[in-house]
Amino acid sequence: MRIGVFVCQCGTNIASTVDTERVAQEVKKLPDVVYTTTYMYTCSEPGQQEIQRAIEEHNLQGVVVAACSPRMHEPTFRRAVEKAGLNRYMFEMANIREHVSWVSNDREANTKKAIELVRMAVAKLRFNQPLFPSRVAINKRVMVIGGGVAGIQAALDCADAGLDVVLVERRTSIGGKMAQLDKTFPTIDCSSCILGPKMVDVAQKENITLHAYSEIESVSGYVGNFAVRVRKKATYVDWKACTGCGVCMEKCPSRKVPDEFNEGLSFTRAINIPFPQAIPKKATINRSYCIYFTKGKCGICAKVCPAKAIRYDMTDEVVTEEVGAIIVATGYDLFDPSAYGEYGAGQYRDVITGIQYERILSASGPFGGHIKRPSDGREPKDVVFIACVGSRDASVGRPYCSGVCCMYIAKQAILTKDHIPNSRSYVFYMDIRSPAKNYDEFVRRAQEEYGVQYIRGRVGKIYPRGDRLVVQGMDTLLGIQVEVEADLVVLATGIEASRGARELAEKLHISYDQYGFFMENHPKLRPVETNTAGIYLAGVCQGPKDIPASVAQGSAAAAKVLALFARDTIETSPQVASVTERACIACGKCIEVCPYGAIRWKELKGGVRKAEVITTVCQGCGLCNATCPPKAIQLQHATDNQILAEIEELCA
Amino acid sequence: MKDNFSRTVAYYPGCSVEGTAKEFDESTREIFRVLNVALREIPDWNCCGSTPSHIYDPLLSAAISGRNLAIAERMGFYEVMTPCPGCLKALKGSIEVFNNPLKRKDLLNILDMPFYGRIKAVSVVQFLVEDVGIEEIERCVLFPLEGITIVPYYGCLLTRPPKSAQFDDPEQPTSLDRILEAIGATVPHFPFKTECCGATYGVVRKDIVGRLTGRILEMALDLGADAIAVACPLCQQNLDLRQEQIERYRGRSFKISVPYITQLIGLSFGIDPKKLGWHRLAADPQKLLTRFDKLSKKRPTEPPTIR
Amino acid sequence: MERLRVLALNSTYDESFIRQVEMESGQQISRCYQCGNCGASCNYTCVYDYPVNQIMRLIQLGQKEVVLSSRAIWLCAACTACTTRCPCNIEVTKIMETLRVMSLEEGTVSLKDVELFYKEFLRSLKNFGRVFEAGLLPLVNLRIGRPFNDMELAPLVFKGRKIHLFPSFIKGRKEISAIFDRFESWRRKKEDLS
Amino acid sequence: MEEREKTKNNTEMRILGFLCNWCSYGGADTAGVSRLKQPTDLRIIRIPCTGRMDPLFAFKALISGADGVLVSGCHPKDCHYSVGNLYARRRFEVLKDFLPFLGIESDRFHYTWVSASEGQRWQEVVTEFSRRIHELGRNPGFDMNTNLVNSEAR
Amino acid sequence: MWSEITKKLQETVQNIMPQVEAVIGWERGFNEIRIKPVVIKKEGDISKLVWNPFCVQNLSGYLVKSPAVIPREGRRVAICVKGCDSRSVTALIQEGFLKRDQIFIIGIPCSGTVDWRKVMKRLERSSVIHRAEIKDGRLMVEHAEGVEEIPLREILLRRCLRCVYPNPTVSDVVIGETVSPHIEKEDLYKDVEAFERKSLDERRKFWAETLSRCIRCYACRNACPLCICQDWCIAERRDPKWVTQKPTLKDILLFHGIHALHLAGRCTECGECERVCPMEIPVMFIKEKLNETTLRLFSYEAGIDSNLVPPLLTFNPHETGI
Repeated sequence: MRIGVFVCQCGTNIASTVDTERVAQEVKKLPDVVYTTTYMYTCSEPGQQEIQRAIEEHNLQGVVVAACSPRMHEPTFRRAVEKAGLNRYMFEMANIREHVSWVSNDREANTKKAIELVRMAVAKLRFNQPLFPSRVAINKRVMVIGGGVAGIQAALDCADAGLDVVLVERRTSIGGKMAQLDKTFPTIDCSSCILGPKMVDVAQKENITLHAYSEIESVSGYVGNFAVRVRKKATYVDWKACTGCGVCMEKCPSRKVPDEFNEGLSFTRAINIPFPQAIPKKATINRSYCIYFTKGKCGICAKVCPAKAIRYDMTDEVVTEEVGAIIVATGYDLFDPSAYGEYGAGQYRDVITGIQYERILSASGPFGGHIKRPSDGREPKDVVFIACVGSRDASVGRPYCSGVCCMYIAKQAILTKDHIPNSRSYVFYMDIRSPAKNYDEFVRRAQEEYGVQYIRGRVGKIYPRGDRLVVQGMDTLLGIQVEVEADLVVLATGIEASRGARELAEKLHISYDQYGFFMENHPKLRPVETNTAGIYLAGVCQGPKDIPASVAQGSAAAAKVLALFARDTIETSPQVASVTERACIACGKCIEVCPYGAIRWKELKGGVRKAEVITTVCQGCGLCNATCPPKAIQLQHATDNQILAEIEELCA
Repeated sequence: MKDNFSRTVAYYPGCSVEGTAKEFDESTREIFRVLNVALREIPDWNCCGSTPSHIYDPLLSAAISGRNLAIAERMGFYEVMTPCPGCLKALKGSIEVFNNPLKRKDLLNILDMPFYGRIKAVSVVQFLVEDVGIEEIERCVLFPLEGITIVPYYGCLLTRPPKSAQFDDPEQPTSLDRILEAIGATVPHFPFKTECCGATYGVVRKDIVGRLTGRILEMALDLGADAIAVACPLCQQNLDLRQEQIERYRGRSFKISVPYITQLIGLSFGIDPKKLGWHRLAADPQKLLTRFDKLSKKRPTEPPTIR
Repeated sequence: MERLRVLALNSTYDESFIRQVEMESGQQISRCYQCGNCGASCNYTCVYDYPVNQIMRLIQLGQKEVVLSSRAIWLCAACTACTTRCPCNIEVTKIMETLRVMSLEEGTVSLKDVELFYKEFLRSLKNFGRVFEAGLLPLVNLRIGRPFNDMELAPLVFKGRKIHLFPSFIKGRKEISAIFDRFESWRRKKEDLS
Repeated sequence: MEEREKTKNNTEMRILGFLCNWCSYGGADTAGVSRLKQPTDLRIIRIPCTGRMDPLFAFKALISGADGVLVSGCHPKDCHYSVGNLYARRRFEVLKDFLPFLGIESDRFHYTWVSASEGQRWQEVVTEFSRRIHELGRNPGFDMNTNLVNSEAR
Repeated sequence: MWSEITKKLQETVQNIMPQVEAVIGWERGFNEIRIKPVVIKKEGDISKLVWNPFCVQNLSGYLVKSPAVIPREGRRVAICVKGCDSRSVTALIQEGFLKRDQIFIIGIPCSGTVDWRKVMKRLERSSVIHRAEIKDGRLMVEHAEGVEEIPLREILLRRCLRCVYPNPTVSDVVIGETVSPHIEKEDLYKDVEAFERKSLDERRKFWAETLSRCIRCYACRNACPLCICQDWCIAERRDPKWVTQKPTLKDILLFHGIHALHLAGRCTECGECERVCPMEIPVMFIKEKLNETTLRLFSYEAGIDSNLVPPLLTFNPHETGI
């Protein structure tokens, strides 16, 4: 084999701690290596042309580039060698940047390490074979998991482009957290006024199938052809018949059901429609409060329902949806402030969370849009907001910034002044994070126009004095303790990963970070892709962000799906397992361990059985290869010979 | 000595119970007799070293406290119980130094006694909750403190800092609340459960203690409490012995009884108040005791049995 | 102690001080991001010359002299509210204790009566094995020039016969003074080495 | 830091790393991107999944003169191929138990889980493993290349 | 007593002969202590069958390796098994190489088989054996130079001295009385444990010395009923090339490593590998270590329950500590 080696300097990223010239000289001495050179930026256009020129000039049959991580530029260079007529798999990369030049300043050791890594790449390359992809048809339906604003945006964009969309929502209505908000920053426009039409759109689009009150059971398949089993939980109401008239809810005798939509500030009924703008606007029975289910008799809703839609004998139903791509937009949950014993959340009724305050502010909320204290219904005069409750706090395992609290506190303080002009608001904060368009101006307005008192420092303790609460904090700018007597305290609880996010990630085979947020493929360049082809992310499930960013990501994910579906077939990677039939001893161990069911028996003449790989199903993990005793099944591009060559190059 | 007790525990009284906190020691011994736990006082124990030795050098403090632990280990104990949270901190500090590989050798050289660091130190309250159990306390109650409102005051060190206390919630502890409920008292939520009383500043900075202890007393009074239950000799000293000083400082009359939790438990067990040292309290508890006599009816259940 | 007017950072920054505090306390000073929760939680902030968060800031800036001669470190009652609530998991109480130890070693204790009390306490401990409250308190009061401090408590104390009139000795008091002696010689050895 | 200075002066050890493409290789990249300094002894081989890792690769490396073999994959339940690492950890555990029977220190083989976001964890893993191998020193091996026919060893 | 069992064995075979295509058993070899395998296909040959403590071979390998007797659809084969052999049969069923209903298992409880090499060593000068008889736990050998009497325990195979499954764990018919194991189960790996108490250097030295005797004849591999790769064993292949043919210790060790690790969680300790080794290398000892490991880590023993999956071909997501 005629091999060319290109050692990249990556400007000074590599060259400053690796003697790239020496690397090139040393590997020139290797057998089969006929050409070596160094280059300033090998990934640049001229850099790639240099490779192509060398392939032609020196009649190269294989190319090694020693540069950055193959996770970064392997596709780039593969395309480059392919343009010069080589098979793209006749190419190897040695990672001498992320694994060498950036992790040590010892130039001597780095250079030695780089030489060895190139030698290993050359050793592997000698065993490389040209590989050719195959193609499979794409099922051009898309599933969106999560019906918050990000999921709604993604679903609508896909549907507008003419795709069939399956939208799966865990709760009984779509809308997500945004539906619970009163107004949105920094424009103070009404949340349900801007979200409502989009929700209605979802209901009206014929090519959107909505599964509300449903959860993902399991996911199988691969990009282009997923099969998702969806559990439709029993609502005990036939939604096809239900007209959403609300008579059942009116007559239901079980009246002490904490209203989840109102964050427990009011009660709803055992049979209910979560909120007036709900989509779908259908009733659901809450089994644990329903008298029929807890006591065995009642049945009032069944009697009064004009549509005769009540079905007490309903059970969960599992449906299988076949789709070609999945957008995950499962949103988030809010931090439970009871971790802060010193704030007395749960202890004092007038210490509430930010989302509870949203409901109080909302005209459809528990107090009809009048600000009242949950304890005695009195209108508060002094309202204290505490920032970073469950954000930027390592002691409760949430060291990250939630990114939205500074803004929503400012908004809520402004709204408080709007509602109660003679009120005073105080904000305890550590830093104000308001970097987006018109955000900082908004916070300034809260202070300048609305007279909100911003006090820089955390709060140490909240305790009652009479029917008021004393907030004991610190003004670090003055260096003295501050006490504020408040009627209402709002804890700006931070964002945390949705409960159940980890389980879903495991079903989807996507990664999540230590806090449970899903991992994007690349934090900057592939922000809505996951590591699993055909699965995309939108909204807060990927990390804390506000509404504009969530909507943008929803559209971005939709664009990715449309790009994928723009073709009728997709290339499947040829890096799959392949069986040398004569060596197969038909022990069946590969079939037993394959996580994808991608290996099956093939009957030959005379009843002889051999293992056979279904190449479009195989995902290339290589578990079969490691398991096969006679190594008859080999994972292409990571064969035993290739790995052994790397080991031997280093150990011999 | 014949051992009729269901279990035994090493007991470290601490200097303050020899003086100002004598009733804590007396009542502790009394109730553990009823609860069937034998207290084995560490023979010839010495002062834990307290803050002064710790500030002088933590290693000195560890050695001084270590002597008590070493004696208890020699007696074959794996757990030592102390009423005083200050002593508890010192004893735990000694074990912490022992567990620090950089300091262990120096500690053992200075201590110059066999010490294996396998012993654990707990407070009386922790022992009551975790080893004896609330249910067992409830079972021994003969005269429930019905109709009597008591607020629990935990002080700083009983549950804090969480890393070394390893007991209850640091901000909203409930162990004393649960004990008080078990003995029949009415227990309102007390917001100043763990707020500092002013500690040793009673001697040199009366203004500090006046402010801090003052607001604790006021909060208790505002909640309609008949008594404040405490579990720390220093807190008790500030809340009880200095109550008149604080009344003068705040210009408000308190006259609220501040007994130790063990004295209250003993009362509910039907033990003579005198044996429990109620007469030693500075703020006259007579009002409380009279109320108790009037309200409490003997529980018709079987008396605590000696198993 | 007068508040600082201008902080000449290059000439006063003492990195070895930061390292020493970190080593002795086992805490990482740079973790503090100045949220002020320690100061907000501390019941003594109003009497400190520097609130706890500023003490932390002064350590971050290597201000050894200011920190070790501050009143705050001696007014700290070690109630651990700061430690319990610190969002950065810093054991602030340990840092304050470390500062007191260092201040004693450097001879920069700002509250002389506290130092006196500690000395008397240790003397009592070394001599008797236990601490003798009845002897200790009046003695301290005498030394700080307030002989009648707390005198009004005496009848209350004697009502409950709370304080012994005579010090109680323990049998092993020789062991205790031996511990003190061994400690002192260990300390001398350590100083000789450094 | 001092630790690394020390090891730097010694001869480098032969350490092989087998990293799964999805998590740990990414984690090592993340460590690089964050410029987290590490000892230089390790040479990384990229494999698709720890499930691809035949324990015999490690076995062969260790009897061929490698001083240490480090395998790292996705955290359990987080495998890109869902279960590859769950098979792998059983196989690695068996190998780890087997090596000392032949006289090879168990510590020369180590397997762990590092996700793509855990750059710092990767730095810790590499630093600790390299330290351990330096502590163990050269793998004495079996005079591996002795030609038995000529040596009349029998 | 052996002749009685032999007689019963022949009777049993007589009865089942119409149902099976072949019977795999043992017959006398070139002398009385050398027994060899035999395949009976017609009634006239039944009298060849014998049973006695010289029947050392584990015949189960033939069921998967010998095309002439591999059972398949419409062809049922009977096989004689000792306790240890029966575990191999179970393991082969477990891994899908055999179907239970295609084999007829004749189980024979076994109190230990004789290592002929140990006998020959006792006879020293003479190698011509006229007659051998086992009685009351002693072997009497008449040979050219006279008569030798040896206690049976001293000439049993190592595998038999540590046998805990002397009775067949799976069978269609059992011939002979149940016998009790030689050792308690908890003592099974005491040799392994004792070896592991030696220093690493000593262990390394032991294997370096012991394995340097290996001539890579692959007899151990060929005798193993569960080594199913046969011609495709990677120890001899060039693609993929795992092992070179160079006569170095590294390559010998690699071969034995492959052999052992491929059997991890599968080996039934029949000891055939060790029995057939011409260089008397304790080959099974390596596998004993791996069996000790899998027993400790996964509470698994191969060839006991045909419904279980071998531990390295499955996983448990909740496994902690590994």
